[in-house]
Amino acid sequence: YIQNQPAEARAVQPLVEIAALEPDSARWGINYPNQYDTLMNTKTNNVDTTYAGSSAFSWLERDPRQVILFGGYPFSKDYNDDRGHANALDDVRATKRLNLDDSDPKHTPATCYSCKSSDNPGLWTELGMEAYDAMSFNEMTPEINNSIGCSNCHEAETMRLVATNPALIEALERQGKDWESFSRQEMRSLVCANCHVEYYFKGDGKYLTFPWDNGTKVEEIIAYYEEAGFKDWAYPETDSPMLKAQHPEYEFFTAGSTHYEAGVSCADCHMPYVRDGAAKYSSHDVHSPLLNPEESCGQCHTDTDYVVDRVAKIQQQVAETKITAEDAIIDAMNAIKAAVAAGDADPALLDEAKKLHREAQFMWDFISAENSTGFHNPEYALEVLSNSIDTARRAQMLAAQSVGDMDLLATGTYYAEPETP
Amino acid sequence: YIQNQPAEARAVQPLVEIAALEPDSARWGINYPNQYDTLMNTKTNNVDTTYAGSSAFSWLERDPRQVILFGGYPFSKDYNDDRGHANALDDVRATKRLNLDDSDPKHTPATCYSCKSSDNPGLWTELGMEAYDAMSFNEMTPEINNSIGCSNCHEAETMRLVATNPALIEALERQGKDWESFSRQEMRSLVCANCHVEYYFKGDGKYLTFPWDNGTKVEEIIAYYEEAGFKDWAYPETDSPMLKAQHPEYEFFTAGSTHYEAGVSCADCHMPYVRDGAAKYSSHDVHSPLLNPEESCGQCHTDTDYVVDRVAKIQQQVAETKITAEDAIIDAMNAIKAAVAAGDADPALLDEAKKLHREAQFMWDFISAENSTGFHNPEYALEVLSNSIDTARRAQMLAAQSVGDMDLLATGTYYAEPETP
Amino acid sequence: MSKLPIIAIGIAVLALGYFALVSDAAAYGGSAPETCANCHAMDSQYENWAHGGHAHVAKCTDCHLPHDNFVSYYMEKGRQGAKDTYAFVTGNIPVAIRAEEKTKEIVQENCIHCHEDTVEAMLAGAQPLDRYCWECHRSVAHGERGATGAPYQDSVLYPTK
Ligand code: HEC
Ligand code: HEC
Ligand code: HEC
Ligand code: HEC
Ligand code: HEC
Ligand code: HEC
Ligand code: HEC
Ligand code: HEC
Ligand code: HEC
Ligand code: HEC
Ligand code: HEC
Ligand code: HEC
Ligand code: HEC
Ligand code: HEC
Ligand SMILES: [Ca+2]
Ligand SMILES: [Ca+2]
Repeated sequence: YIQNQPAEARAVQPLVEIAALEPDSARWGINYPNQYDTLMNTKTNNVDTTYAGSSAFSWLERDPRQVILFGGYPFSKDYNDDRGHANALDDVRATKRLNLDDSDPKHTPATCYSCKSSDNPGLWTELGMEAYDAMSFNEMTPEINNSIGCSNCHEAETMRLVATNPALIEALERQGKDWESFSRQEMRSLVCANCHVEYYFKGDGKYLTFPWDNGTKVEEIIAYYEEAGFKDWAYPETDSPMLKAQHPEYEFFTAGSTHYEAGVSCADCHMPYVRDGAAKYSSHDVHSPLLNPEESCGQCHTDTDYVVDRVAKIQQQVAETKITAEDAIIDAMNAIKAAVAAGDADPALLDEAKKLHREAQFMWDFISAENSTGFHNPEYALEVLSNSIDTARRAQMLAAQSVGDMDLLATGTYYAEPETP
Repeated sequence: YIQNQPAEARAVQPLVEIAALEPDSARWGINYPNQYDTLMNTKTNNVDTTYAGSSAFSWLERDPRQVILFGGYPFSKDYNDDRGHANALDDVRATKRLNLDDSDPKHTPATCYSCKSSDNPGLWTELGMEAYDAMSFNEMTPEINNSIGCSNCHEAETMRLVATNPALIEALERQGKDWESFSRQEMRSLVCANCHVEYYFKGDGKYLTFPWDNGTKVEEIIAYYEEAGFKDWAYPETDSPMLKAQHPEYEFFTAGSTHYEAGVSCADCHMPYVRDGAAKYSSHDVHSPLLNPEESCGQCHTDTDYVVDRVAKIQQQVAETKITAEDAIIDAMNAIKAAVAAGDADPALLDEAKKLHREAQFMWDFISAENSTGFHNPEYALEVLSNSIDTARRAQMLAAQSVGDMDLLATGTYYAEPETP
Repeated sequence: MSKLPIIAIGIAVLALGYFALVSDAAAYGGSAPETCANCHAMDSQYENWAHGGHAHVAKCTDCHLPHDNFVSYYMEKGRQGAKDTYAFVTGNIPVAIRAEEKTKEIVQENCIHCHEDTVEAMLAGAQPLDRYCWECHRSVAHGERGATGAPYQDSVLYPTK
């Protein structure tokens, strides 16, 4: 109505008390129905955008170069686009990347559940993360009943945003940072860093670890893995010690992007305020902002057509440069394969070539696995891809030198450019 | 509601009548003292910024790689940063790039005065541009008495902004465009395109021409030169048909940059409004906006510290990626030199290598000769540099293949990174 | 046939009278910014205006209504008021409220009206001024980033460091 209502009438009265670390979002939803309902929308979202969106389309079909690039690693078998938070549990259980044979020493650990469920904060408190990660995926399955929910981001008593993932808290501690001292606006990005970050499983205990000790820039992460002597897998036929980058949204966005430097947070774009009658609340229907730019970007940019066009332009530039990098890396990889097959390569040169292949691919993957096709930090995306291209070409030249074979300098265009819908 | 004064009371009365194409800015200055005084400031400006500013520091000293890259061409002898508009005439006469020996068929033509003087609009009308360009620099010298001034940008009778350079008018015509139909905001960038564009001297008549027939993107300009069979010079020892890019600010800025797409013009940043008492006028003291960000960026961006930091960040990313490209191009050039010296290179492969060298260097130079160190269009700068790097490396590999010599795959870091003040 | 319009008008007058009574309509004839802010839909514009540079010199109506004469002022006030009220009562509130072209033209006239002294050189150009003042002066009207959909405390970006 037209008459203004007294402010007190708008304050929310909690209807039920929510236990600490309550895994069941439906219970929180009694007090906060708008937030709960919008979180539930993430279950059925299915609309795609040019480069992303909410269906689980296959990246391997869209860009078959990636089958080559991830050769010998589970990502070459099954790699889909992400879906909404309410599907996290279904999707982790369904992926063909899992190895559920617990007698195989390479079976999937429980660690893979770390970012998929609101049961985790409770389980981590109960078991400790070390014991959690020491279990197998299979063993953990009965304990996990809820997809991502309120307890992954909020403290029940105060509803404030919290770091819930021990790997995040520990990584910050090693950097000398205490999340408790972060401002509210910083927390509006930090809660996403519970999950949207590069990670690895440390040691035999598969202990979930964020490789941030040297910093969160791509070269600092490479240096970390180098010092740790870590590899995700060995590339078949070449035995190159490869690294897989995974959803480094937080690292990439905070690496001096326009929006980050302007003080914008993940939630500003992905959880914009929406209106329900008189109340404004944060939409918990987290998905691509290109599906609702008026709500998302419109909070700050009055001309939404303009900003949406800019995203399209930036993503196209990044997507094309990504393909240039992929072709260069495949050329390098082919050269290294041939050099290894030759059998008489100069070992120093060949090892250096493999090392550069590892680095070039991680740089490319950092941009590729990051889910915004460059938009979160356009200049950084293109700077890293330039370095990836140069590094890949230098790897190729070293491989050729290691056996003195000119044929290894062949360049190719593998597949047509990916088609976008 | 605050009452305003009747408009008639304040209209500006011209004191003197200005003849059409009047070359002497001081006469215009009688009517428009603010604009004239600020234009005159460009004479004495001397403050530098990190990557630019108003002193004529030497690029060849700052980054000696460029001496190698421009080997055999006058730009390897003398290449300074630009200064303010009032110095244009002094600077063109002083540069060691001139060849004032009119008996040498390669002497400098009058065309080099085209963008340096307010005498030109009158001379072009009188002689026609064909006759103008057919003269030598020496022959033209007595006709040229004024540096850049009002008649280069304004029509005396109406004071509206106009395209004065016939090369611009003709290039637009060939694209099917008529500048007379441009809006006022478009003209606030188009007047700069009288000069701040890539150009070449067509044919023996040294006819000033903008290579825009295929479009103004870097690859479209390369295609134009390819079709025209044009080269600026032949690289010594290799005979590669090289191209020199020159101040393509207009092409680069309009290639889909953030600011261009948002409707911002060159004058918005380089000629911000300043106040004289109550009234505001356009500052004609054109220079780096980093010297007066409050005036320049401040009306659109309230947080000037933030935007100035962004410029620093973007320029650093572009400057570093430029060096990666320069090293790659020098590697390629060295390889081609060695292949030529070997004497028995496969001609098809070697020619292809030279062609790629030409392209890689033009792409790099397009970004390097553009005077904003990438800021006018950051993503485009980095996209073009990525392609330059890949192309240079492919040129190097082809050169090695053409003679089957592994030593040509050597990579180097030439000089330390340039130091910035 | 002839009575229909009279009945319609009668009903309309009655409805309007009732409406005026329950809605404290007299206020809506005035020019107090608080009246605009009565609609929570206008909250963020109000708050951003109140924190902006013009709060002490220009009210909503100074910018948003034409001032060339008394008639056009009230004609436009009625038109806009009816439009806003209709949208509000029917709950047809757009996600992000945006000024219409017509609104922008009215506002532009008003900027020029107050600042004619300052902008005479801009207006004197041989080509017409083809942009809105707030394409450069983005913060004058409604805060740091122009009008925004977010509540004030969330639209002003928090310092991160
Ligand atoms: C300035 C706005 C903005 C900010 C801030 C922002 N994003 Fe995004 N995000 C986008 C846009 C635009 C896309 C591209 C969506 C597309 O391609 O459909 C995107 C894409 C994504 C995607 C993939 C979406 C999909 O449809 O699959 C994820 C995941 C994501 N962002 C997470 C984050 C995280 C985590 C942060 C903070 C570290 C963040 N974003 C910060 C605007 C933003
Ligand atoms: C508890 C872990 C976790 C947290 C916390 C988290 N995410 Fe996610 N997010 C995921 C997982 C897992 C997926 C993929 C789910 C799937 O594909 O089934 C995902 C998917 C997404 C998507 C893709 C949705 C789509 O429709 O394609 C976006 C966008 C996104 N997250 C943004 C965010 C933002 C922004 C935040 C912080 C406000 C955040 N996430 C916090 C784990 C998390
Ligand atoms: C540090 C948090 C984290 C850990 C640990 C983690 N994930 Fe994820 N996972 C995410 C996020 C965030 C997304 C959504 C972004 C994306 O898909 O890139 C996601 C998406 C997924 C998806 C859906 C998209 C796809 O790739 O097909 C699957 C399946 C998945 N993860 C499986 C796994 C498996 C298996 C493991 C263990 C090897 C694992 N996750 C470990 C955070 C994590
Ligand atoms: C992916 C992380 C994430 C999850 C999961 C999540 N929230 Fe939130 N929530 C946020 C963020 C970010 C904010 C904004 C906080 C702020 O601005 O201080 C927020 C804000 C809120 C608020 C404050 C009012 C508002 O809308 O801004 C409430 C209440 C809330 N959430 C309830 C819930 C409930 C109930 C659930 C589960 C149904 C839930 N949240 C799940 C991240 C999350
Ligand atoms: C909370 C405020 C806020 C939100 C929400 C926001 N932006 Fe921005 N955006 C900014 C600021 C601040 C800048 C920096 C430039 C400036 O000062 O105007 C910016 C700059 C930009 C730029 C220019 C940068 C470039 O790299 O070209 C684009 C494009 C852009 N935003 C698009 C978007 C899109 C798309 C969304 C929604 C997905 C969005 N923004 C959401 C505040 C925001
Ligand atoms: C959005 C603001 C903006 C716009 C629009 C813009 N510039 Fe610039 N320009 C800059 C900045 C910032 C620099 C970098 C100055 C520095 O490094 O000191 C620059 C640098 C330059 C320089 C070198 C200055 C020096 O100190 O040597 C020239 C020449 C130039 N611009 C011309 C143009 C032309 C011509 C256009 C239009 C085609 C244009 N600019 C559009 C902001 C702008
Ligand atoms: C008549 C040709 C011409 C026109 C028109 C022209 N310029 Fe220039 N500009 C030059 C020349 C020549 C120089 C270098 C003078 C020198 O170094 O002595 C220059 C120098 C500059 C510089 C460097 C100043 C410094 O202090 O380093 C900037 C910035 C610039 N121009 C911007 C612009 C902008 C913006 C426009 C349009 C509003 C414009 N120019 C129009 C020819 C022109
Ligand atoms: C189409 C217009 C145009 C033509 C033709 C032109 N210039 Fe310039 N010149 C410029 C502009 C614009 C600048 C300032 C931007 C820059 O230096 O990159 C400039 C700058 C210069 C400078 C000062 C900076 C430096 O490079 O040392 C010299 C000297 C100069 N020109 C000489 C010449 C000579 C010699 C020729 C003929 C070969 C010539 N110009 C032809 C537009 C032109
Ligand atoms: C480098 C190009 C250039 C030169 C040289 C130049 N002007 Fe301008 N002038 C402009 C631009 C751009 C504008 C802005 C026009 C607009 O907004 O429509 C302008 C605007 C003006 C205006 C309109 C009022 C204002 O300040 O905005 C006057 C008067 C004027 N110039 C006088 C002169 C005089 C006198 C000279 C010589 C002393 C001169 N100009 C030299 C580019 C130039
Ligand atoms: C191209 C950008 C641009 C446009 C368009 C523009 N302005 Fe300005 N305006 C400026 C700049 C820059 C200044 C700062 C002058 C100064 O303070 O030195 C300014 C100053 C002013 C001032 C004086 C501010 C003070 O601090 O006293 C007023 C008033 C003003 N403008 C009103 C307007 C109006 C009204 C319009 C529309 C007719 C308009 N402007 C359009 C750029 C612009
Ligand atoms: C006439 C208005 C105007 C002027 C003048 C202007 N800008 Fe902008 N700027 C914009 C707009 C519009 C955007 C796009 C983002 C948005 O909508 O806020 C933008 C975006 C930006 C961005 C984000 C883009 C990116 O690539 O990160 C930066 C940085 C920026 N401006 C810096 C500057 C600097 C520095 C100056 C002065 C040299 C300047 N701007 C002058 C209007 C302007
Ligand atoms: C100084 C002049 C000025 C004053 C005072 C002013 N406005 Fe505005 N208003 C504007 C301008 C300019 C725009 C257009 C902004 C745009 O298009 O980006 C606008 C836009 C709006 C919009 C549409 C939102 C949008 O972003 O387009 C609303 C609603 C609005 N004003 C309401 C109000 C209310 C309510 C008040 C008083 C509390 C008020 N205005 C006071 C100048 C003003
Ligand atoms: C009855 C509640 C209400 C009141 C009181 C109200 N508004 Fe609005 N206003 C709205 C709604 C709802 C919209 C969105 C309508 C739309 O854009 O379709 C709106 C839209 C606007 C717009 C943007 C659309 C346009 O017409 O350009 C402006 C500007 C505006 N209002 C100004 C004002 C001013 C000024 C006042 C006070 C004199 C005011 N409003 C009082 C509810 C109200
Ligand atoms: C009712 C008369 C009035 C209207 C309408 C008006 N202004 Fe003003 N404006 C003023 C006065 C008076 C000042 C001086 C305020 C002060 O000194 O505190 C001012 C100050 C300014 C300033 C300098 C201070 C600042 O906030 O940056 C600018 C710029 C400006 N106005 C632009 C505009 C624009 C643009 C519009 C239209 C959207 C507009 N004005 C509408 C009366 C008005
Ligand atoms: Ca997705
Ligand atoms: Ca300079």
